[in-house]
Amino acid sequence: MPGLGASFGRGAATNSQQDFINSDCILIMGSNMAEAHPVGFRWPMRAKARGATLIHVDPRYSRTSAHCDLFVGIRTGSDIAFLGGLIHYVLKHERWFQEYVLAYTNASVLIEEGYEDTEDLDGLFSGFKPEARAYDASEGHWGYEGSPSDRPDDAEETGEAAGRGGQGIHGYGLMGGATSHGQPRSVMTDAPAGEPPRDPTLKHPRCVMQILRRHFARYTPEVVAAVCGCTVEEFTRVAESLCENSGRDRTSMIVYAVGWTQHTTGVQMIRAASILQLLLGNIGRPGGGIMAMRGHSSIQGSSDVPTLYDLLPGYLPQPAADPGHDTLDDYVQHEGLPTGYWVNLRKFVVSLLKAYYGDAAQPENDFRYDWLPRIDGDYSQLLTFERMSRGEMTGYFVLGQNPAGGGPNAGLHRAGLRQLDWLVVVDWFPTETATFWKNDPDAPPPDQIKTEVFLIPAASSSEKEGTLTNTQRLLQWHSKALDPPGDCRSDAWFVYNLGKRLRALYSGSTALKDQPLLNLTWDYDHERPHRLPDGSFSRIAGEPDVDRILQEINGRKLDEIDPRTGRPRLLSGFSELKDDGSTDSGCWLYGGVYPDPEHNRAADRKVDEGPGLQPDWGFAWPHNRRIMYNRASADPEGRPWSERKKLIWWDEAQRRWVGDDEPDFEPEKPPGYRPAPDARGMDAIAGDEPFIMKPDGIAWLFAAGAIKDGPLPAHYEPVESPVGNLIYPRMTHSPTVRTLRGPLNPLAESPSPEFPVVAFTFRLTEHYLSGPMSRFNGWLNELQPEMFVELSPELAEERRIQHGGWLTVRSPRGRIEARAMVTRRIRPLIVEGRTIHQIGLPFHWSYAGASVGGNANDLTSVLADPNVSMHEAKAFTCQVEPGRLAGPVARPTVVPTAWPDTRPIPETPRASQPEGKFVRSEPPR
Amino acid sequence: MNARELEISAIPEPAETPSGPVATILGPFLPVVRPEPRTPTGFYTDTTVCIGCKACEVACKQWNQLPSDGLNWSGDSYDNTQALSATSWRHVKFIEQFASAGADAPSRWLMMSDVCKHCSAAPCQHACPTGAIIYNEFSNVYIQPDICNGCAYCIAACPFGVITRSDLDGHAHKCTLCYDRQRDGLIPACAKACPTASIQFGPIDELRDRAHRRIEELNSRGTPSAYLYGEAPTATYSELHSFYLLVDRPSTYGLPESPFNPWLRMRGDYLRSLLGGLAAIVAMILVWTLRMP
Amino acid sequence: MPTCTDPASPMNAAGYASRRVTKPPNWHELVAFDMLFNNMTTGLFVVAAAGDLVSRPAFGPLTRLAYPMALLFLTIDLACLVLDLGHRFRFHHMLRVFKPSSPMSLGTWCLTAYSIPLGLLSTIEVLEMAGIREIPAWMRLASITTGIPFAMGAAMYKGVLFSTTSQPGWKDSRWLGGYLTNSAIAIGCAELLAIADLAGQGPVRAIRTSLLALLAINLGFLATLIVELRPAIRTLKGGHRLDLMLTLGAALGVWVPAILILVSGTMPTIASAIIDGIGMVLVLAGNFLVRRSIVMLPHHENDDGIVARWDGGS
Amino acid sequence: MIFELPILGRAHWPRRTPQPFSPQSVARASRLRGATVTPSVCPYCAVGCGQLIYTKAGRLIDIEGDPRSPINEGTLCPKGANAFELAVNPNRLTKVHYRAPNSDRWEIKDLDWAMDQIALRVKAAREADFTATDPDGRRLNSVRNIGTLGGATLDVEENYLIKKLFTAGLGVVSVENQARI
Repeated sequence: MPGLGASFGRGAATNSQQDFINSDCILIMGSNMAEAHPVGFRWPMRAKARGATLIHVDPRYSRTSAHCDLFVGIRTGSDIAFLGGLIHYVLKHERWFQEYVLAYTNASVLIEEGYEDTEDLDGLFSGFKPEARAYDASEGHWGYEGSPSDRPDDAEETGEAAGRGGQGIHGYGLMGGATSHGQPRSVMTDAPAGEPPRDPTLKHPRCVMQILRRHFARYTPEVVAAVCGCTVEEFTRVAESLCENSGRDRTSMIVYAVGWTQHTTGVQMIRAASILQLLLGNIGRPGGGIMAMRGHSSIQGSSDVPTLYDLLPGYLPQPAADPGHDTLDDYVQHEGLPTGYWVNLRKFVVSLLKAYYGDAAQPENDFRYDWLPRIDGDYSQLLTFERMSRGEMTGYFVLGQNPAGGGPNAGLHRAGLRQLDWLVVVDWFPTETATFWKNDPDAPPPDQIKTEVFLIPAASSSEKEGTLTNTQRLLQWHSKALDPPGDCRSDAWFVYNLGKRLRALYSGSTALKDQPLLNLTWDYDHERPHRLPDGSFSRIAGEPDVDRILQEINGRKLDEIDPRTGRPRLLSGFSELKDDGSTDSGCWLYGGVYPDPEHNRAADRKVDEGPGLQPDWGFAWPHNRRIMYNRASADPEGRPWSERKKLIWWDEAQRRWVGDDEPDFEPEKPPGYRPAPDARGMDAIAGDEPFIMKPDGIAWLFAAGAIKDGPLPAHYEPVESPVGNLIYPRMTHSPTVRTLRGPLNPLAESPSPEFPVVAFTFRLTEHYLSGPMSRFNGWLNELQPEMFVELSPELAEERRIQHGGWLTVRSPRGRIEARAMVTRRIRPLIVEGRTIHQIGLPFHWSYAGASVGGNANDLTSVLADPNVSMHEAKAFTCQVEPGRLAGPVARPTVVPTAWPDTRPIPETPRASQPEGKFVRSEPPR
Repeated sequence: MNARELEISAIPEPAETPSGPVATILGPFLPVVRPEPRTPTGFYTDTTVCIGCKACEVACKQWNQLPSDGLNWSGDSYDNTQALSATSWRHVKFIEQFASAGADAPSRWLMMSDVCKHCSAAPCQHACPTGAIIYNEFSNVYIQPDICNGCAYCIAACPFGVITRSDLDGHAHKCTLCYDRQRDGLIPACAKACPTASIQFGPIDELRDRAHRRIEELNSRGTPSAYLYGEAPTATYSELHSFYLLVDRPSTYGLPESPFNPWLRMRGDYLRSLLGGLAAIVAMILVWTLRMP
Repeated sequence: MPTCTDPASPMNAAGYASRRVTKPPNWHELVAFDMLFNNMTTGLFVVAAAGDLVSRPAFGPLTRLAYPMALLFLTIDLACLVLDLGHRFRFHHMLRVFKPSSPMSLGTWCLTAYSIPLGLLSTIEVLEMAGIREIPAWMRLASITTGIPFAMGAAMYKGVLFSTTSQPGWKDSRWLGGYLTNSAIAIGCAELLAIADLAGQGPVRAIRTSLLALLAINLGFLATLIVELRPAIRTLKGGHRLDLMLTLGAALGVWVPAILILVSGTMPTIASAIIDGIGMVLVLAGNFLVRRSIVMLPHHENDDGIVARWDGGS
Repeated sequence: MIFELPILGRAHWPRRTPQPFSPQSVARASRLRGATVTPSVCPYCAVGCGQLIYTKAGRLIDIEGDPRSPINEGTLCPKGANAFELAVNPNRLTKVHYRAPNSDRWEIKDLDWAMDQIALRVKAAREADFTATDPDGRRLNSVRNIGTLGGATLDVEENYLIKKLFTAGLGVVSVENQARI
């Protein structure tokens, strides 16, 4: 999450869900927490019971709004205007946390001469390259004064840099934030004399605080009301609640989810929230921070240990085809930072290469760094399917995902699948993706679809063991309860055995290109027969020993053998990593999860009394720190800001940081420590600089070159919007967004009368994503059995739509039919004096399953935001009409079944059988 | 820390009860050792914290292995369950109260998880002619599935419309308050699942105290409309062992404004019934004795 | 699905207020027949027994036929009861408990108890018709006297069972039990009249007159009942149809027979017998109509078109 | 036989009398007795609720919240409560389904056969597309005509294997999942 990464240093939720309870005010925005994360929502509810104020800012009155003290309805996509307004309010009324901001943020840092703001350039920042639709941060002088980029002789490579930005090569994950251009990452901030020039008085016109004040001057309450469609009163009440509940004694928390991320400006929305929380002094403190509520059981894990094209494990960028990434040294010089924790980059990469290539990776051959594939373009899902639809892909694997149903502009995704030679789907049910050739009502007949499909039955989570990393960075191990039925296999089994077969196919090859595969360390067999919890032996042959994989991820001291296992000793944490090849680690970030052959910390289930942080339940990265940047919970001198909000503090007697949480800081570095001018690495981080992942140890109000679409958030309209940009009239939508035009992805960019209605998608509690895990299940289907669309009575009347009747929704990409849920929970908004209608579409239905219906994602578009290639499902335009669609309608593809299983429970007397399996003792009357 | 869930597996299952035609016919008539009465338990449902997630409905169906009722979209806010039934023992209700645009009345979306009220004096129990409906040792109203013969009198008797008869086996079914779980010291599936503690289970007296404290809290925090439904007996009805905290009229939630126990009138009706008969007999005999030769 | 009458407020702020809270028990014709045959058997027995007690010589020839008929009706009634159960093979569970708090339990026990003297009497009569005469008189007397209270109980409980529920209409009808028991006797009397006509002997005129009296009284009870049911009927969709049924039942079951019987009194035996027969059939038909209307009342939709889903099965 | 006489009690309705328990009611107990319990984590959203999985004779009999978990403390949402039906579901696939090109039906295939076929397809595609350097002579070592999608619903270890095999081993660059930020 570059928004958080650029601001604080790590792209993940800062606090834990249980920590909501310590909050005094919770702003839920871009999230429908009660419906999407009901169990997580128990914690805000607890906080509310303890007197906290809950605020929901959202386009739609949802089950979340029903339980908030304050609900403000805004137009979807206007979030930055609202947040910008809050920042403006905090600055204008001087409500910001002075000591905190001065000490822990770059408010006082001076920015290069020549930086120009959206104020100066009518909605553009300096450094924009129109031909590439991208910024060059260096040319734009976004850097710190005195940094290399400030020195003219360093201004090479910029053309190609912008090019890369345009191609959308991200490397965003590197948690200091994205490299926005081809120059070394340190170029923007690396001050020659250690500390960059500052002005503690915050008066200097080029200091960040002054730039901030100028930048957000436009975001007055009146403008906010006009853009968002709320009232000035509603806005000020939100602002006041946040200000009243922030400071030494009180903390506020901000919650977001895909309601923010699924926008072309999503990253900047998160940046805006970060700036606000920093100004209010809410980061690194109990009950504060920014909670990203993520959607999948291990979506955090799949970013940490990524299956992402531009990332290697631990947020190391996938090498790109650039001089900057040519050799290992280039890579380290280019991506590492001389100051702060990223000085250890080389240790991380080398240990990863050792984990990948084992003995083949040696110092003399650069640890086979050259074997890693280089990326020369954007290979993200959206771009890949776009290429697929043009017939440029041969084969594709889909494991536990459903692009044909859930992909943005799902029609394009299905068109892509039809162009493949072969497709492998590993799943539990015949999903849309597996049956696109058969059940898609919009598709040509099967005999015109060439794709060969392998559908491999997968094991359910109860039938395999492994680690899931939840939304609060918590690694939790789940054990295998029983064997999967029939030929069902875990995805680990599938990948492991596919690997074995491929290595066999290639064995003996001397071709250079095959050496990476042949030298891959690929031995995870169980040493002893695998026992199930009930004592019986597993019947599955070839199942990998998942513990061994997690141990490889944890890291090992290769030159020390553990007598108990006869294998290399496991590392106790990432601090033990070396860059000489004597250690390996599949993901440095997870170091310490498996410190001992006997102790898998992810499997820890120890609970101490009281709420607390529960450090012995699972394992939170980094190094079991539950609240990140917690050094900021104490003042610069190391004393808690207040008794009420104490977390960790400096104990002079013990000469170390103590408290309830694992310090996210060097445990013995005293608050008074000051680095020498030429200090490097962690030595360059002072004792009062809590953000150790940042080169300067402080949080970034102003993102000096870490984000591609500007150092500060600016409001742009969604690509499809019925209104213009009221704040920067010359810039309707983000100048850096990549619109992938094509016959399959038409857009209604400029406001058009053909598509006057604003639409957004949302999640229901009763269903899950595109439905593979819910629409095959009777107990969930009956709770929400049909696709519907929520619209206001006003729109219904205007379009002659009956509540409960049928309506059709048409966007430039497609049309669907649905039942009309006419409800006052959706209200028309007055923007620019015009009435703007919004409709909400649950995105759970499509054509496969026991309950089928119109697919909201047939309407959404493929767009790519410049930082992470994120699409824009939360704001697009459409037309709404009464009645049904002509042509074929989807029918259920499986028989809805009343009972999952009608057999009696084994080894259980009649008296203890469940009562619901009614037995018919005579013919029904 | 309650880890009863982990200890439970150590307990052996009880012996199988006798089966076969003889046992089926005579079993219900055999004398049994009745369990000793235990502390009365029940539900306290705080509707002000219900997030309408329906976890209770699914948890109930999962634990009791109840069938799903098929796909019927009601259009009635998010309530597609529509009613308690033999196969839906929990029912989450949704009430959208929104003023028309412009009008500045408070907007709210009420949610409530409904269930059998487990009346301490239950009409269904009075009605049951077979003794299938009993107050079990926890003072919960329990329909014994091996006894019920589907006469449906309990359905007619229930003032809350809780009980229905299933087409599948012809018996009446309703919430058992997870009798089987309580026997093993586990709390009912719905109460356990409820993420926001809207459904609370426990000794009925404790629940009442908790509810009263909650009412005071809400009243002091600007919700004067909050009150308890069914926690105390009225002139016409007993207290409920599943009572509710509401903020609107009972009828808004589909509850009778003032439930009435029909048994209050039974004896009078018997008298009138007798009167009707006697009137006829007397008249008849009178005529005969007058008109007989 | 609630239809959206006012497009501006699809969801009624009054929430579920318009819904009927209670669920109908899904009792239909079988139950109506059960009510009728219950009255036919108990009524006939009580009337016959009364006759025997008043004057065995006068009524003897009639009761001889009456008891076996009553037994037949009882069997049909029991069949209805069993067939109406959700789980018929468990009818015997009714005898698992004796539970006066449950009219149904009490009624079942009364019917069972009543069946014994009735069975005994019928056997005695059949045996005597077969020419076996040694049965001592005290046996008949004992059976009759023990039979009457149980027969009365069996006749009385039905109405109480319905009025002791939470169903609309039923719960408001305080005189339902009174009406049913009363009409049981009237029905019994009508049956006895028919028997008398068939047998061509016995105090026909006396019975005819008593039937007239009974119909008159019964009308009073029926009127009270209809008044009690009215408010509930008004809330029903198509409530007027129920109203019509009830009035029709009153007419067929009381008025017309009364007139017929008045007429038949002035006629020669054969004709009067036929008219009496028609009268009795009408009494039964009318009473069935009334009973059916009562049973169906809570199963009608509410006026707002929302009917509580009564069955979640399948 | 049990007599339940209506003695007038509190508020005029029948008072409790000894209740007619049936033999089965007396023996009633939970099906969890004697079951094997396994700690697990909910497979749905990212809240990470602890679950307990109960099995008997190799069959799944119940899944409910883990009361010890500091995140959910035994509670679950409707999806979590439904986790049982994910594993025990008549609509679930237990055999390999294969669709030949342009065919209109599934064929049931043997798992080994399918794995071999897939491996062959991967090799063929890789042979056809592996690119050591691009026209400008920049090193690529990449395969771009194959890709994988998915991971956010899989275990961390599975993600690790996918990236390791496909990217580090085969040189496939389009390895993606649901996670964008």
